[in-house]
Amino acid sequence: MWGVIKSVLAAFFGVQKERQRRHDFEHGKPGAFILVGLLMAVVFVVVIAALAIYVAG
Amino acid sequence: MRKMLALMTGGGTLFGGASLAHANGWNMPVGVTDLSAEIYTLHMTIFWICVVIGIVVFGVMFYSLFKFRRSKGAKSAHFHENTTVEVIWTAVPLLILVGMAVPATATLQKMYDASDAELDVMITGQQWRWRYEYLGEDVAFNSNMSTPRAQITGEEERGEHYLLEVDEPLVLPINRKVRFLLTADDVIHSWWVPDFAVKQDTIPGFINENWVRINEPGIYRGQCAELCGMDHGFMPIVVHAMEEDEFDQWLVERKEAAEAEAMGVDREWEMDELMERGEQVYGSICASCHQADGGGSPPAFPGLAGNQELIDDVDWHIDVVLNGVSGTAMPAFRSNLNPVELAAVVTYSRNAWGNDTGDAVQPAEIVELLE
Amino acid sequence: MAPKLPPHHSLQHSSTTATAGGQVHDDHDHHPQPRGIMRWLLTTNHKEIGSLYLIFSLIMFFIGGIFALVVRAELFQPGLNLINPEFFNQMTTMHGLIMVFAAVMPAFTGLANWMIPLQIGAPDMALPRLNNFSFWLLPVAFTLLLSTLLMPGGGPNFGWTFYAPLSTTYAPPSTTFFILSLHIAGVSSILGAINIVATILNMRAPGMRMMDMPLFVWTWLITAFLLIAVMPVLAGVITMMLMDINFGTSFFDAAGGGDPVLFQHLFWFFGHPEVYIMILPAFGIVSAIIPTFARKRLFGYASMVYATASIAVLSFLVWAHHMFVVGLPLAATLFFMYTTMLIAVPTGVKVFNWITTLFRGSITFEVPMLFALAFVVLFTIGGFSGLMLAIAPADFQYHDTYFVVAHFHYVLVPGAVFSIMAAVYYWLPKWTGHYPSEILGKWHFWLSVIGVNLTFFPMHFSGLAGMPRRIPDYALQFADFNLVSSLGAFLFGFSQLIFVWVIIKCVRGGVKAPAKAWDGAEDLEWSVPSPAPLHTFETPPDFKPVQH
Amino acid sequence: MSGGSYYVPATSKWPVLGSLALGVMMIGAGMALVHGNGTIVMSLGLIGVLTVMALWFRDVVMESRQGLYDAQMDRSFRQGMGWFIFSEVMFFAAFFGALFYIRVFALPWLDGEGAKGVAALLWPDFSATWPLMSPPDPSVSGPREVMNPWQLPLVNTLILVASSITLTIAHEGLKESNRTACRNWLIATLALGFVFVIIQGVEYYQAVTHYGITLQAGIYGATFFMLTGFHGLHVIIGVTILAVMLVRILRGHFGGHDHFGFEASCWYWHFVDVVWIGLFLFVYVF
Repeated sequence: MWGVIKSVLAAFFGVQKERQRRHDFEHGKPGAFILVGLLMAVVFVVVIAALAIYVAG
Repeated sequence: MRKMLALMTGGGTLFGGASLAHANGWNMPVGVTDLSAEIYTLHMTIFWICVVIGIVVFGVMFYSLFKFRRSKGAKSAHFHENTTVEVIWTAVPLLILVGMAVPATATLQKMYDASDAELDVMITGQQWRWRYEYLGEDVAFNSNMSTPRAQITGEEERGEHYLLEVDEPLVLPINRKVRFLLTADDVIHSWWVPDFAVKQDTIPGFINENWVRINEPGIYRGQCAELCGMDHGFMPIVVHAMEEDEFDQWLVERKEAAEAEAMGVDREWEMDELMERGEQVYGSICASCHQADGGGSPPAFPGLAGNQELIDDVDWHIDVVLNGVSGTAMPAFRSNLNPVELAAVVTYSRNAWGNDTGDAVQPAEIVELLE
Repeated sequence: MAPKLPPHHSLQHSSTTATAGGQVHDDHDHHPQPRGIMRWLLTTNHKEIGSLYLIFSLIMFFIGGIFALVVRAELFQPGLNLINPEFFNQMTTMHGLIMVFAAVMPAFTGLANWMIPLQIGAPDMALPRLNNFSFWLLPVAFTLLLSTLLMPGGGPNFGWTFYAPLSTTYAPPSTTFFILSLHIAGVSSILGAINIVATILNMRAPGMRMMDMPLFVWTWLITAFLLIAVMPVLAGVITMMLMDINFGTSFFDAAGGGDPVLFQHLFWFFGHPEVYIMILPAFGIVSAIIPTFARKRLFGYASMVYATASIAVLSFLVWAHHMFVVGLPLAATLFFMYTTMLIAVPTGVKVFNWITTLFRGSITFEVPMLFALAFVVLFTIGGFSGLMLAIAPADFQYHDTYFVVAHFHYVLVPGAVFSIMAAVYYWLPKWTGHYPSEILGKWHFWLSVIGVNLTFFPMHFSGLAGMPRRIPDYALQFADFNLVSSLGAFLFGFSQLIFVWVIIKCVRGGVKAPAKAWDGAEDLEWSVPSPAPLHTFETPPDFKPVQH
Repeated sequence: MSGGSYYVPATSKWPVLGSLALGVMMIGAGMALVHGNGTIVMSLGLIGVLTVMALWFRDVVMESRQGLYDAQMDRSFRQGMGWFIFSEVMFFAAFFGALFYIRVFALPWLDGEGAKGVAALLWPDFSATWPLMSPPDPSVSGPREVMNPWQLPLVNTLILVASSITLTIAHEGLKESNRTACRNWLIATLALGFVFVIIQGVEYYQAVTHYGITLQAGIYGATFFMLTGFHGLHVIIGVTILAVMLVRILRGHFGGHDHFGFEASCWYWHFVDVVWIGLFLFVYVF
């Protein structure tokens, strides 16, 4: 699980080691990556929104 | 950091050319408020960041294009993918962006703080003019473009402030925080004066707030910035910023004039008086759609000259002017014009261009209808 | 009555000989094609439909271009000289609508139709009949749209963004027809996109994994996803307009409890992904051309894919940066400013990747490469002004001025349009079997580059100096900039005639191209003969992935 | 991936005829709305669209019956249908988005609450409620009364949920090649769908005549009718699709493993069901 999260984070950042990427694409389940990706996208939105609301006071 | 910003701003002035920084320039004006200057600094900072990145990136690119031409015998290398390089070129832009976001956020917070204003001005966008109301002061007027038609069609030489001049400018004091309440009667307009760095859409049915504290007296010009129909290009904004005491005096005079006109409501007006005032009102309010010769531009804007419905039915005519026609571009003028202006403009359009009904509508009649 | 089956060709029995590349040499087993116009009306072949899309978009490019030239002619000097403001507004609106929906989008779809099956080794699109339907909806939609110009009260005059209530209560009667034509175009886009997604996910040659696909395919996969997600939102919002106009609903009218700004939120929720729909395939094209002519593999294939996906995800979170001056609450402005600024990161990654690909390559400058290189430079300039626009306080000054006009034209003309031209020059040998004329192509390129920059660069200055967009006449201090812009526009417009000449000439003959027309090209399409026969990859090719 | 026999139809006249018919229909609709005289043209177009669809699907069914489609083709259809339903979801999302925006932001602002509350200056007498009984401008008359969610809407909810269950049973029957069970449960589903449409019609009648809910009754009426109306349209389409499936079952189409047409209509029906749950919650209950 942690590995999936790390890979999704790497994808968000856009940089991933070639070996890890190949490992993910050959052994990972696409469903897990998509699910974690969606969750992380929601987390991302919430974080930015929270930041904006906090700054706006 | 501060030093760097100052340097960049200095460079910006060089770039724009010091003398060009204002009206005739190539660049955003520094403007006459603290916020407009802050925005100018933000603008120049991000501009120079882009220039530096551009020089580096395009430098590498054109170096490569020059150096690694096949015609010069370049053989292609086979490297690809390098995690370190990729992390750097992702992280560095991210840091630059955070560096930009911090001052931008600070400026935004100031822009959004319209509290503690000393004067409230309601700005209403209409097709195609601005209406200014000094809230609590009983002073309100419309501001129309005053550039003559003949200049636009090129029959007359164009003046210095071609398309950027109005019959009645908005008058504001300097050194006071003025809050704007912006709305619209028909479609969305946008009130923009570059020297104040104020651009705010006026949304029909809603109110937006903005504010300004002007540092220097002067005449500042802007234009409607949101497409609002046929004459979108012809609804300029002119602000006359005065010393504070001068402004107070102006406000007193305006109030007295408004009272004087209100007094005129009760008396009987002569036909000639009504026609004269009516022509004036018609020219500034109605002519943009119904045309100066009353011909209109059908089907959107019906002609008034020889319009049988209008000639036959004075009550209908008054109702249309007062209440507008829903679902069309004809707005209600009941709260935008005073009874004298309403009576005069109805009288004028009933007697001009050969309509010759002979009806003289009195302001008192209108007052009755408005109640 | 015995059911009459539609004609079909059965592939199981075709005695074809596949070569190493997997292409098919003979198609003697296919049913006779209808001839003449019927061939084009009834076709289900991805190459023919691709050609139809491309020809259609070229025609629309000229129609939209003529509208732009009318606008530029009026703006050549101050004053109302040629047309009245009402017609001016119709011209700006139609120019935008036609260029976005009828020129750029169909051009990319046409390229997708031609090239995706060839690049993934598929015999055709996944749903060939639906493909033909998607195309033939377009002429219907845009004939209807153009006909509104002749209707009483004139055509749409409220800008391509058609903000309510200017586009509802205050719009000409033809607006209902405008909405209906946009509905048809929307159906076409959605069906086309569904087809492309199904093709890419389902029709790849055996052995081709997702991360083996050429970037043009990847970018189109993501684009198609965006299309499916946002075109229905456009359909929804124009339906609300239709109801407000014809049935007295009050979606965009505060009097009944609605909000004009709601229109803008919905429109830009569609509109922002839409602008990426017009640029992501361009990224794919450039990522194919630069490695070919630098004779070096793309520096970071995987990071290109990630960056494209990031841009797509972010595109759903930034819509209100088009609306900074409508009076958003502060928190909303901050949110959209932050997310918008973030887009610069993946976009930067792309540019860095292209440039690192050039570094230590073995570079030649054929016409497609010239267009691709101009794309990189000029698109990046558009990206810079985009970054400036993302800074919300500064945007208060830039918004709705010619600075914005300059920005999005830099992204769309030397961006999207140049990439389409690059693609045409790049793949013409594959389509026609002949190389396009190098000399004419270079004339076309240089005149276009000069024209584009003359037209759009001065707009940065006129915008910063305070010229609002969409005005038919302007104050005197903007005269010089506008003069230059108009001259540039006519230069750019007329130099496109060279493009047409090049294409016609290339279709009729020229230097014969081999299967692999460019010596640095790697993808599957270069394994079939030039010109590509009508049917390719009926037997799937044996795909050998490059080790990434 | 492919066995090398992907079916590529040669030529077809349906696409071009379909787009022409759709164009005629749209022109007719525009004429009807703008000039009030396009109903005949629109009807002709609609008939054209329906005819083309019928003939086009007939071709597809016959090709399928002939065994021209392989597993890869099946995947193309599945993905096509899946993404089509996703696009429909986004269409409804636009209307739900409008509803939420109005309720969460626009109305409170007009009433003087929140970041843009200064708008209340224009509407001094307005107070935001949901359902919105009195719109900001008194000249727009709001509804007199609103639906009680626990009467007809609840009945309709139960009906639609039940229909999803019966359809699932029918599907299970088909998977086990029990055609009779499939047929019977499919008929039950159809009946439920039909009753739903009738009840929705009754509800509309009540809404307009007794409650004063119309399209013109402010934003409540607009969102109510647009959301339930488009949903109702989808139910009618769904019922039509299921009716076609019933005919195909009766004709002995579909096998235990080979019935994507049936499965696709199940997907569609479940989608319509899920949208209704959203409607029930956010249009009627809350």
